[in-house]
Amino acid sequence: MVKVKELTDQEYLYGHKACPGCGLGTIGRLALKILGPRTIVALPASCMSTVTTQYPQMNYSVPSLTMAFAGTGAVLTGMSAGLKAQGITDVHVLGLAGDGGTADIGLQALSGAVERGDDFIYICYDNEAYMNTGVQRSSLTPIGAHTTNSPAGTASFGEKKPKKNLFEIMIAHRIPYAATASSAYPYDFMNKVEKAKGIAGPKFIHIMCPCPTGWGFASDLTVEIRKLAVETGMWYLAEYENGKVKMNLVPKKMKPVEEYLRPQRRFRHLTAENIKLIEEHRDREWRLIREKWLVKL
Amino acid sequence: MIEVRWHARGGQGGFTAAKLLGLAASVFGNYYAQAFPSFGPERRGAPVLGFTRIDDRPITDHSQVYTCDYVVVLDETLLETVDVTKGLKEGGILLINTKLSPDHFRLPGHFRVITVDASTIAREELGAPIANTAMLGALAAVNDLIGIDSLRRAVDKGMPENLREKNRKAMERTYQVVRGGK
Amino acid sequence: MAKPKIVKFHYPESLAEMPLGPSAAAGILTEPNAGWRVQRPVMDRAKCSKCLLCWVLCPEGVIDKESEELAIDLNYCKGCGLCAHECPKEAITMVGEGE
Amino acid sequence: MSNKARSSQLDFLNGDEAVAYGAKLCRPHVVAVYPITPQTIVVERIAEFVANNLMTCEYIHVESEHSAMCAAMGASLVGARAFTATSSQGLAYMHEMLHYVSGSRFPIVMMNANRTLAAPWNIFGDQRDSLAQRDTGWIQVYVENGQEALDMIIQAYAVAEDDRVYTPVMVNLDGFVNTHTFELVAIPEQKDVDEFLPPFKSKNAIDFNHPRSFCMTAATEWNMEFRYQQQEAMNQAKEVIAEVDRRFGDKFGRYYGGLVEEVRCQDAEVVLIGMGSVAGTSRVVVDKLRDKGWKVGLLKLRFYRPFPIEYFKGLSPKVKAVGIIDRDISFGYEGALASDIKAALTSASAPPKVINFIAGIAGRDITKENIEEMYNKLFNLTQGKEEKELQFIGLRW
Repeated sequence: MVKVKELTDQEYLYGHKACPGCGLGTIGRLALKILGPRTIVALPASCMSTVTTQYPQMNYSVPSLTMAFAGTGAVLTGMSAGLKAQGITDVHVLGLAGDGGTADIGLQALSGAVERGDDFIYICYDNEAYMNTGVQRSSLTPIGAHTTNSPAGTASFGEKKPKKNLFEIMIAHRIPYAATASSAYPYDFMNKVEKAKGIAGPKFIHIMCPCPTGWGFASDLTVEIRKLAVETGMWYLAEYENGKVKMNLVPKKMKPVEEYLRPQRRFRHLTAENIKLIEEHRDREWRLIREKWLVKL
Repeated sequence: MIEVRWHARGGQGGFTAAKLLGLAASVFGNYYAQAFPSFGPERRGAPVLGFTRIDDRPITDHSQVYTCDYVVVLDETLLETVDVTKGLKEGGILLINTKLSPDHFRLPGHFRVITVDASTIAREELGAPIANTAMLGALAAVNDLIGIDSLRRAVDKGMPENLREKNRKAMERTYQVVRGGK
Repeated sequence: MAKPKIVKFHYPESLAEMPLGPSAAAGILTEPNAGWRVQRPVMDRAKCSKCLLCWVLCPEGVIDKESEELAIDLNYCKGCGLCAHECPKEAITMVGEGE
Repeated sequence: MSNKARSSQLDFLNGDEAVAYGAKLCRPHVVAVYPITPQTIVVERIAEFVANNLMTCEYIHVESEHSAMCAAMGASLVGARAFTATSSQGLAYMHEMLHYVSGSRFPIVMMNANRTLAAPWNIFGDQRDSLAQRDTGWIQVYVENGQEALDMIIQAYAVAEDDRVYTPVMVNLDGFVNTHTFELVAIPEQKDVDEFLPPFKSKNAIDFNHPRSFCMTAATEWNMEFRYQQQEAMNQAKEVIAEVDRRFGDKFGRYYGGLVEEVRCQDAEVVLIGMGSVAGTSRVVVDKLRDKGWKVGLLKLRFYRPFPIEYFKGLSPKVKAVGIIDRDISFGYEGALASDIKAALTSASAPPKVINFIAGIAGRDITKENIEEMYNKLFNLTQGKEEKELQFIGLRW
């Protein structure tokens, strides 16, 4: 278990240009504190790569690679194979990609890499839209969210499709380790990175990364919003290992989704009826979770 | 330069024979060779072609074979649908795997027809009527460039262990039959 | 302060000085982000229980865990206010820039 | 291959197999390939080498060509020598990554089996696929047969990994006509290739003692300088290509002439220019016409990029007419090769007349008669007769 006292004060990601309050800074920092300096980071075209590599300012002090949008999984494969072929060990190959780069354009490369059992850790920091290019919807944009290409309007209440479930897609690959996380629960996240560190083969962590700019909330509410997501059941913390799923935190009493939606401008257009639809969707998802993974409840 | 065209159906080893001939001529003979199949989706049973070029100088020509000195037909049923004599040069040799005698084949053109029952020999030696290496033996008997010895070594190099001995036997039998009959 | 420092970067002045392709030394900081701030955090060490939650959550990593007063690297603090909002002891208050 | 090549093992291989042997001899650490006709035999043969301990490398079953190049890049980033191979639709699918790899200066070697691009769908050979990648910053060499394919894989690494170059190389061979045609091939000894091509010590790879960020964003203030740097490297490659060819010839007994090979051009009045296997067929016709006293020559253009403009600048004024064989067509204008060559010819002392022959599209055979017909048309030009500047050869009507 990770203890904050033991964590290095060394910052392997520092001085980046992300928006104030953005979650990706915390996620990048904490992951690298656990994995250490012998880590190679692959970043597809995304917020993370754009804000950390503006020649000559390089904010990662570990080797990093800005990768083509669709190829994160494949480049991780190449890296781990290249290291293995040269007998270079004790190096962590880390992919840090956004929701679109992982669940849309990069899903095929990720699926290939996981199916091959290549050795890497893949962290998807999920800000629920293509934020780097100005908030366009991705397959991980939640129902009812306004984005610039799934806008609210007289005939639209924003994004119509529910969030694609990456965690279950990884489970379907029988991946050695997968987890969902949130940096509102930093120790849970760091423990998961710590666990992934010790497992061979592909490891996947899907972490919620609220975006003040794209979701529309004040920069100091990032952590609070993430907490609300978990407390209202709109996001959950779980792990998959050896064929079994373990829920890390199940809210005793689900808060109404409205509490999570209200502070975010992207949901402000929703009517009570829309919110009811989103709440029904949440409840259905949790019934499924209970049936599949929480048999005893 | 001599050019050989092999007529067979997909799966009958037509191109394998074309390749073994080239292998024999170049690696085990003192010539240069080229071998290529009629390109296209190899479907079992469909008529396919194989080509071999042999010369005493490096072969740089990469166009198709349009005229040939030898035509080898592995499956006589092809004669009903395919004009096997197309492009066969004057004085060339048409080698057909059949029980019938040469004069049975009334084909226009000035070339010699030689027949040999390679299928039966193949069935006896290999347990299956795969007549490709048997026809190689027949071809060795009617040309003076590629001898049976280099073909034997080509079979050893180009075929899997368990097939070498049987194929060599079949090849040698047809070689003797055609040599005897010449 | 164990934080990475800004360095004076020597820009290549000819083809010969160019790196081999688009790559550059990692961890090079050439300019502060301070200009982004409209407010900045001020620590009240009396209230602070040194739980270090602020240090963990900070998206910029500007809080110096090793220093007694948990000094903040004002070159790179963007004044997002997250630390103040999350501090369980309300030991951090955001102060307008320039006050 | 005039003499039977020194100290090497002779075998009867097709072009794909020759490439597989070439790759094996270069001891790549990582091979990331996605199968596509007619490159598949390369993929299969290398897999057999690995499965029988004849080759030790990490063999990756990528799920697409785009990922093949991404994986190769990832390997090169960590200092591993990487090999990949593709064709036609696969090469097109990699397009984005070709720019990416050359822009980041990773010396990856890739074989491309030249095959036409759909639609209409077709698996046979022409050069539309690689010519469409002209500006992706890859060195492109076109080979005539299996021996040259094998040799150029080895030379490609020597060129790509040279300090003055650090640019990826694409070795093109004609689909089926090369990839599936068996020919006598001398397979060099491993120790000779090890001496010729030392282990890869990348200057453009990660080093934990001096960590770097790669393929980073270069904003407008700096991006152009990186492009200029790339152009310089490509120009220096011309010298390196010639050096490597000489060194290769001294070692293995086979010289290919560097950027171009002239065939009987000394006093030629008309010259045909072609890339790949068509050059082989043309040699036969050149010899035949020369025997009849015709002053014909052939220029085998081996490297399309970097483009041998110096050759055309110095073209002898004796050459009155030039025929350019394009196995492609840039719709709305002419063959891509012709555009480059015609532009280069404007700087010749006495620019010759030109005919651009479009031939060999999607596997259409370029026969010896077609070649002879082209030479006849070039002579028509020298005798003042009319000849259209762009002609499709071998059309049905």
